[in-house]
Amino acid sequence: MEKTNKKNPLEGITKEKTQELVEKTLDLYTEKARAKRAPHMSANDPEDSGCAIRSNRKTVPGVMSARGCAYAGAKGVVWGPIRDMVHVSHGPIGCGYYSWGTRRNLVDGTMGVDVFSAMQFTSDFQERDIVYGGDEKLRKICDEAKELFPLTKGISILSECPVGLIGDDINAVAKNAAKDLEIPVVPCNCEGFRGVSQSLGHHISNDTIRDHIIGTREFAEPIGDYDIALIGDYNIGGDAWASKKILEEMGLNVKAIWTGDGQIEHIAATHQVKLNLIHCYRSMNYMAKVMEEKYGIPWMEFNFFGPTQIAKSLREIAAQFDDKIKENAEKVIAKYTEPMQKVIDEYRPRLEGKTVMVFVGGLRPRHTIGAYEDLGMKVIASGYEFAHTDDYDRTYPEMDKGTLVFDDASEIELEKWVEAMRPDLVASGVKEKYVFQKAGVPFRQMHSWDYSGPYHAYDGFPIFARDIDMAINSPTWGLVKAPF
Amino acid sequence: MEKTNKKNPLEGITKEKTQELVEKTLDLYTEKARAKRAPHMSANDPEDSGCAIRSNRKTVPGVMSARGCAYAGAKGVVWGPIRDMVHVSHGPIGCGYYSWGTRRNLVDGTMGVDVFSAMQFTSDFQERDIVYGGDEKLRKICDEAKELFPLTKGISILSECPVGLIGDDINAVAKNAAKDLEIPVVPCNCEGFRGVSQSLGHHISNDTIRDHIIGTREFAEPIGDYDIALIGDYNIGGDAWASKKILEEMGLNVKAIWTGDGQIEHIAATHQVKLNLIHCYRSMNYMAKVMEEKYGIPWMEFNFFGPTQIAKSLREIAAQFDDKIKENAEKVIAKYTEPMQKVIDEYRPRLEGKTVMVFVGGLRPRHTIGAYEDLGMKVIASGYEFAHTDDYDRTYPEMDKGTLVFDDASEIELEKWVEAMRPDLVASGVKEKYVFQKAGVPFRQMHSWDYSGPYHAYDGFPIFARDIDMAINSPTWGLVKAPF
Amino acid sequence: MSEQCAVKKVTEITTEEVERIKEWINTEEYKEKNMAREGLVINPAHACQPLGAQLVAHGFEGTLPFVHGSQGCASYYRSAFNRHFREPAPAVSDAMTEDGAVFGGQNNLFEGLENAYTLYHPKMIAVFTSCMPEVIGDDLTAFIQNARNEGHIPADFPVPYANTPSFNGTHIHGYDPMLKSILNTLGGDKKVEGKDNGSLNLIPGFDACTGNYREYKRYMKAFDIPCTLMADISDSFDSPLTGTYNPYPGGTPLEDAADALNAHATIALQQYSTKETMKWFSANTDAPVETLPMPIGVKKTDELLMKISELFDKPVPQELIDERGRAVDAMTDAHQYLHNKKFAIYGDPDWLLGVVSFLLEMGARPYHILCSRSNKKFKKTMQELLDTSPYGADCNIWINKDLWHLRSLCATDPVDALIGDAHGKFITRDLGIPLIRAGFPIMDRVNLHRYPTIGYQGAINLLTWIANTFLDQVDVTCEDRNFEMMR
Amino acid sequence: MSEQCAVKKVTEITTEEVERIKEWINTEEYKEKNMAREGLVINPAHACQPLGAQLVAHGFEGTLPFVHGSQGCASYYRSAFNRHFREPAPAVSDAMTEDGAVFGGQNNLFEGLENAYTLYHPKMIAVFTSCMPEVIGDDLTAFIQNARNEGHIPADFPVPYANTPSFNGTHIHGYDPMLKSILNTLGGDKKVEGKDNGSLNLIPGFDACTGNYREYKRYMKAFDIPCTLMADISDSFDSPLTGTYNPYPGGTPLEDAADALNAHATIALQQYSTKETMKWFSANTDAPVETLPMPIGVKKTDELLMKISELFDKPVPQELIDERGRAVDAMTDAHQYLHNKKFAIYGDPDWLLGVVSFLLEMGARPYHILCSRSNKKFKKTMQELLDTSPYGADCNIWINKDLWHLRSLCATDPVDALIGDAHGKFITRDLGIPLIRAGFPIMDRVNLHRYPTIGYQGAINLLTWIANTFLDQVDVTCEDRNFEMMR
Repeated sequence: MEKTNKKNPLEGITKEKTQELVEKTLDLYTEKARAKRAPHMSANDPEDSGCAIRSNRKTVPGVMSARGCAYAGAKGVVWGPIRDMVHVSHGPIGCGYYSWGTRRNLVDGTMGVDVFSAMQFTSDFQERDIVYGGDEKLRKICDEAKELFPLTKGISILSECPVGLIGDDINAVAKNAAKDLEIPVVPCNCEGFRGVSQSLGHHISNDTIRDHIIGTREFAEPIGDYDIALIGDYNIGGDAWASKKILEEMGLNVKAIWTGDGQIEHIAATHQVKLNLIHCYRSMNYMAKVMEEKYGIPWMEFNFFGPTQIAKSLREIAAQFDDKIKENAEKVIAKYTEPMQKVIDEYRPRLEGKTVMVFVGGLRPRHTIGAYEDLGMKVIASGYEFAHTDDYDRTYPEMDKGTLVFDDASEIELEKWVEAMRPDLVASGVKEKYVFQKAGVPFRQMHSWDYSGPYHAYDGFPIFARDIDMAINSPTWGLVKAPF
Repeated sequence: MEKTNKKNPLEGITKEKTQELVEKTLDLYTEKARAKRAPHMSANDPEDSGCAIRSNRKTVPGVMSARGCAYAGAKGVVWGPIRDMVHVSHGPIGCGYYSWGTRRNLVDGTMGVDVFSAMQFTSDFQERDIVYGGDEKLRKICDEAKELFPLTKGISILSECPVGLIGDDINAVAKNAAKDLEIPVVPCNCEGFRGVSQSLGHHISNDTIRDHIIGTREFAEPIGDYDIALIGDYNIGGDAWASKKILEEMGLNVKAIWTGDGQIEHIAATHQVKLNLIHCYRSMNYMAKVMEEKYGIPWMEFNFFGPTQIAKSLREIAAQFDDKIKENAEKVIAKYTEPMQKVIDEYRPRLEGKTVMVFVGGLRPRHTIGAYEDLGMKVIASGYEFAHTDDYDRTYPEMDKGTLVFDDASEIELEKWVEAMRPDLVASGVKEKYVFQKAGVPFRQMHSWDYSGPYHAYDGFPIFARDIDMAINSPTWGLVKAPF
Repeated sequence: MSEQCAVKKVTEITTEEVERIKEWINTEEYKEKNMAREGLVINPAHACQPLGAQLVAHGFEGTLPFVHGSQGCASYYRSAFNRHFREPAPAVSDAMTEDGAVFGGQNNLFEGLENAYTLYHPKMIAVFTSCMPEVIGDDLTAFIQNARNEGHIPADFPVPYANTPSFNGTHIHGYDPMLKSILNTLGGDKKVEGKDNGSLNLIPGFDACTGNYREYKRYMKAFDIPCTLMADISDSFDSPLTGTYNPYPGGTPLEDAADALNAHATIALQQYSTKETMKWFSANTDAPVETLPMPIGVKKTDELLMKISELFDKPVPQELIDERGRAVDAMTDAHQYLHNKKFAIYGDPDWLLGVVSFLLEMGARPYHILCSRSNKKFKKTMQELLDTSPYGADCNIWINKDLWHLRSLCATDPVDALIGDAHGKFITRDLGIPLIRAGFPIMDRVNLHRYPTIGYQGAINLLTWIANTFLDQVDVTCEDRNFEMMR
Repeated sequence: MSEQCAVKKVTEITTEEVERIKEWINTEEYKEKNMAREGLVINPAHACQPLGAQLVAHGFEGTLPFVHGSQGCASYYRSAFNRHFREPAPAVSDAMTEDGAVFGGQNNLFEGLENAYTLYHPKMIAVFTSCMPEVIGDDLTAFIQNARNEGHIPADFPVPYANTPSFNGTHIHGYDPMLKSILNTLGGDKKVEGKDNGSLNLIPGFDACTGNYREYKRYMKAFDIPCTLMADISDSFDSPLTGTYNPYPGGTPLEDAADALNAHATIALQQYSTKETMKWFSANTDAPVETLPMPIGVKKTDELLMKISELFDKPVPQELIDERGRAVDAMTDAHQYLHNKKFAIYGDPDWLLGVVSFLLEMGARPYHILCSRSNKKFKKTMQELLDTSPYGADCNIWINKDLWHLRSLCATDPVDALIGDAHGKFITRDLGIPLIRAGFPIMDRVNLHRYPTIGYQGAINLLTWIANTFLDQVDVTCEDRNFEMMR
């Protein structure tokens, strides 16, 4: 698996070699830890899913995991991006502080006036709150939030670890506050110790949206045949704006976005739409299913990374509608074909045959594969931070035979694999970024788009291509080895 | 003459002591140089001008003089500030380069479009220009200037040393160019080697204005009884704007400014005004006299530094006009009395009894005395870079007995005097600034207002007071002596 | 929410409402309401204890920080460092989950220690806690002893540990117990009566500026005095890119740290983040133990150098005297750009004292001084500092306030610039006031943490940033007629 | 002007005319006219020879620069340095006037030398010329000999001198003959056959960044190789404020300079400002004489270190290897902020080659490269450098052009930023393009000359200034919805 100037990026990658690498990696562990980790990694075989990866298990203590917690899933992913609410990190200071401004879920509006996502609200628990309980303080917080931010459309209360341990009743506080303040006040028991990763935070948040929000509003205007909701787009670097743009160009009305640049009343009226389009399956498939069951709204997955997948998705979405939309979809695809080809013509020659190792969360480990392929690159290893079995089932067919598929990797595993497989790019998170750059390996943060973006849809692909190129081909890599 | 916390800043200053200091200073020199320098410095006696300072003589070779040259006087002072002309530094690259943007003669307008003062135009002489002459190039330059800057109202040609040495005929070139381009093209033989200081540059420039400009335009509107010209205000840091403001507040019409923020056609029509007000006597008294002789325009000196002198000057100016103007002058004075008193109340307690040594050019060595006195300070030594006898005649009465008056000081003299007299502030130029700051003595650049200003008129005094205070009382002076 | 009322329609906020509130939040009335807040904290200027503990851990040779608690905590601390330093921040957690709440975290700790030791080959594992074990009352002393007894880690392997509850104090308060524990673990029993190893223990306190650590070392080299710089993160968080990843570059040598009680003297350079550690020194050694102010600005740097000079009976090196003179020169030359300018400053207490001292030296006015978690003692100390200078008159000290308070203060009683970490950028955007970035964290600019803010060069750096920010502003905002070559 | 026509009325330029021309000067048509200029030079990016000679003179121990020519010249050179360094620049002139044009300047020189020697107690007087004596053909060699003969200066007092006509070349071309003359005067006859004093002569070339000189000395200290840094202005133009003025702080020790021909090797770090000096070395010593590129950016710094290592058979010190790695780390971390960004750069040829090399290392595009006085050789050298990188493709080299040309180029074919001295600020104002200040002179910001731009730390400094300028710009110009905490 040495790095060569191969044009075929898969050359030398076989199931056997990869499995051998897996074994060598597992040798790093104690017997006990080895047994725990072994089922989480495997050489892929798209035709034989018997190799199923185990997932959604507790992280092995003492390894260097990339995972966050339930609170992170609730604050950072589901609730935080809803722009017109005050999201209170309920508990000690840290959780809210660290998650403040670090997920790039952009919003439209005026901060502190009608949108609040870029702000950090917390109850800043002190010792006395732990001892005597924080319910009274919480109530005061709700009142103060409403007083200081009169345009807020609601309040979410995102519990941190202590809240669940000291027996506070945030549900009761929330209920009373909602009544008195006449806005939704949503208690969310997303304590960080719950579950094995941020994934449970998504689920708990979904539950609270289901219980407190969905169906509590109706759109002011009549419902149309082309009304849809965009589910699981968090508007990282403007992703949702890019996605919304082409959906609207093909004639659909995006009535609500869950939850990037989200508005709580629109989310509350989502039960009226005709179709739920789900991008990040992991974080929100459950809600799509709930809406299907309860309101009969069909849903479908799609993929807006790279022109090939975008075109495919646009056609699949259009297939849910009438001929007008189908024609529109073709027009949209046609309109963007040339500009996308220009992007490919510019960057593919510089990226052809390059290989990528992906380790991120949500939808990206499989959804970005096509975008890399549009640039002539191959994903030779892909893993999820907090996936479930259904994620892996959707991944095997996308990955080539012999490539590595893995779950909740610890940093030492990644190091081992990168050393052996020498990908031209590692696409992972900020905690991994500088590790691999120190090792001389090009890297892009693929949670935050490395402070760039959008990467979604046609607006996103040229930026994605440019960024991948600059990461891999930056001349700074030529400086790493000193000549002395 | 040790520094004490005296409230009387003149305490300990006597003619005898000062004369003794002068002698000690002269001891630094060789016999020959001593003989040359001795007549240039003296203890002042306001009642006995027998102590007349010798001035306007050649600088002693090998001393560190602050003086510039005739070119500097022409480019930096007289011609440069005229905003709507292209001023060509004719000769090698340096003179124009060093004088570019370093005199703060501010202008209104759009640079490179209708105003050009902030730009640097040069013929950048090369060896071949020295050998073969630069006249042909000069003509090309005039054509190019007119082509690239079609709104230019004229061109001045400011000769540098080589031009006068190689026998170029810039007068002929200018005459032809003026004819062809239909704008004034003014040749100015201000080569740096001419005369003993920038003073001759002022004079030569005045001559060229007299010969080429004055009387060539008339104002479009009828002449009024209150039309005046402001002569010798170069708008350093906006001085002329501040001066113009209060002159207009008292009902006068400032038809032309020489030459700060100056417009050549207005200058050309100055012969129509009713009174010439002259601030910088040194650089422009000659022109006032010319206009008096040729056009019968009366002129008067005035002083816009500090509220005492401003009020005095406003009354003296008003005395030249009718009762309306006299009443207006009183109104203006009344209007500003309280704000000026507030400035004095704020800063005088911090500056009372502080002493100043002044060494600058033009009008400032005598004109700023009153402004310091308004702040409770005393000028204990004052000197001019390039004055003439008439400047000194105007200075003796303004200075206290026993204070030091001097001419064209060399840096080593200043060092000696500062060491002995320990002024609380030295007010001189950029070449001196860092010398005295290194010695731990507060300093303000008093050519450029140290990048602050304006200092003229009522707008200027609060800024002057603030600046003097911060220079003297900056806590950084408390850091100079290390505690170890 | 389950009431049977008619479902309401989706409403949109009108432009008028937005405009009205946008103006309102800048008013005095709003400020009063805002300052009266008792429960809600908005945009705080501080993080939690474990972050400080982790910083300390990164600062020791071969040391792996180990979070006893939820795994998400570790991810948060790590990424906070990643973003500020743009460097790796290797740390593990023992990933406690629900069952930890029931049974305690001992098993997680056992397994975690064993795995961490096996996988990452540390020379030391520094354990500290996040909220969960603090709430449920895990007994780290017992757990770690048990871990040794049961063979999860070797009997003599150093595992210092600190209780760092997030619901108490801030990141600076986690620094202290972790450092104390490390020193006690390594060298608590190594005091040799009468021994003086001739070196200085220098304790920077919580400081995320790698340039400062390098500067301290350079100073000590100039003095030619051996120095154990404690929790030295200068290489840990500023390591060369060579093509080979090393999880433990640099750090205070464990051997040196173990000999700390035999040092000639100990100096702490922050008082609020080192109290416990300094008590420990005082209790365990007769050598001089001094707590000095953070050496920001000329005077506080002088204080440090004089103290070192006194303790070691060595003159201040000429090299540093010259640097001092150059700093004073730069400050004098630029005083007019800062004189009487008003600043809002927010951050940790020791850092604030330093920056305020520097501003007063410049004749600038530290007009709003905000420390988000502090106490009356700090307020008093700061007031005393302000009282030393006329430029401190009428300045305001705000404790236990946050950046949303500061926004109101700056909206109603404006300043010329803010100085603080990146979180202040929203204030600067809203109010059009420039932000001079210093402190922790800075995740929106590059390299600033590489430049010292302490010492004489630090004074020049601060001065450069501040003065040139104002000069940039003049050049951008002035009218055409005031756009000039010289400033 | 004396024609007898009717006197015209004063006219005012209309707003419409102003608007029309304001647009016109940004057009392609205007650019064409502007680029076709043959005579007029507008806003040049270079000064004249004597300035370079004076810089050299300031860089030697106890040396008084002496301008043979008009006194105004000396005032101009001095104030140019005062403004850039915010430091004294003591220099004298012999104040030639009209009679000099007639009789030559010998008497002025005599009197000047005598007075300067008496008043300022220099250890050496370095004489150089301004225009006037060059035009009239003063014979310095004879004059100075006569001055000695007639006792105006002691017979053995060193008075190096250089002809530095302002109508030839630029300030960098005055550096060369003055340096050569000083070295020749002090040590031209001191070559001892077979002697090797073990040191390196290091010649920076014209460089007004005091930080660079300190960095060179630090590097040599790290190598532990004795070094004579020629024309070392680091203390002359960055001296401590102590309350006592010293006109000659620092400078290259005359004794060391006198032994230059016995050095182990000589390295010049600029090729365009040191040609004559290097020829003199080659002609007078058999020791290695090398001209290297100015060490800006990683690769050019590598070149210098490798050469030193080779010449002295010493490994590159680990300290510098680590610094290199840290610079590469910083550059890698920040590459995305510079990648493919277009720059306009103007300045001296060697400096330009260095900055271009650095930009190419960052994947940035040095799009307009302007050297106001240079030649085809420079253009070729620069083109060869551009050709080494894909980021150099389509970049433009402009020689013998000025900043008004550059304005047209940037108006019609824009860049993301300018890099150069303060004189570029009008372009940045007019076109809304940020200026990263580097080079000489910078008279509108403080302290920038204290920060090295050479070496690995210099690369970090340049990177910091450039990247953070772009990040500032993003934060100021972005829409509200793109205003973010992280960048």
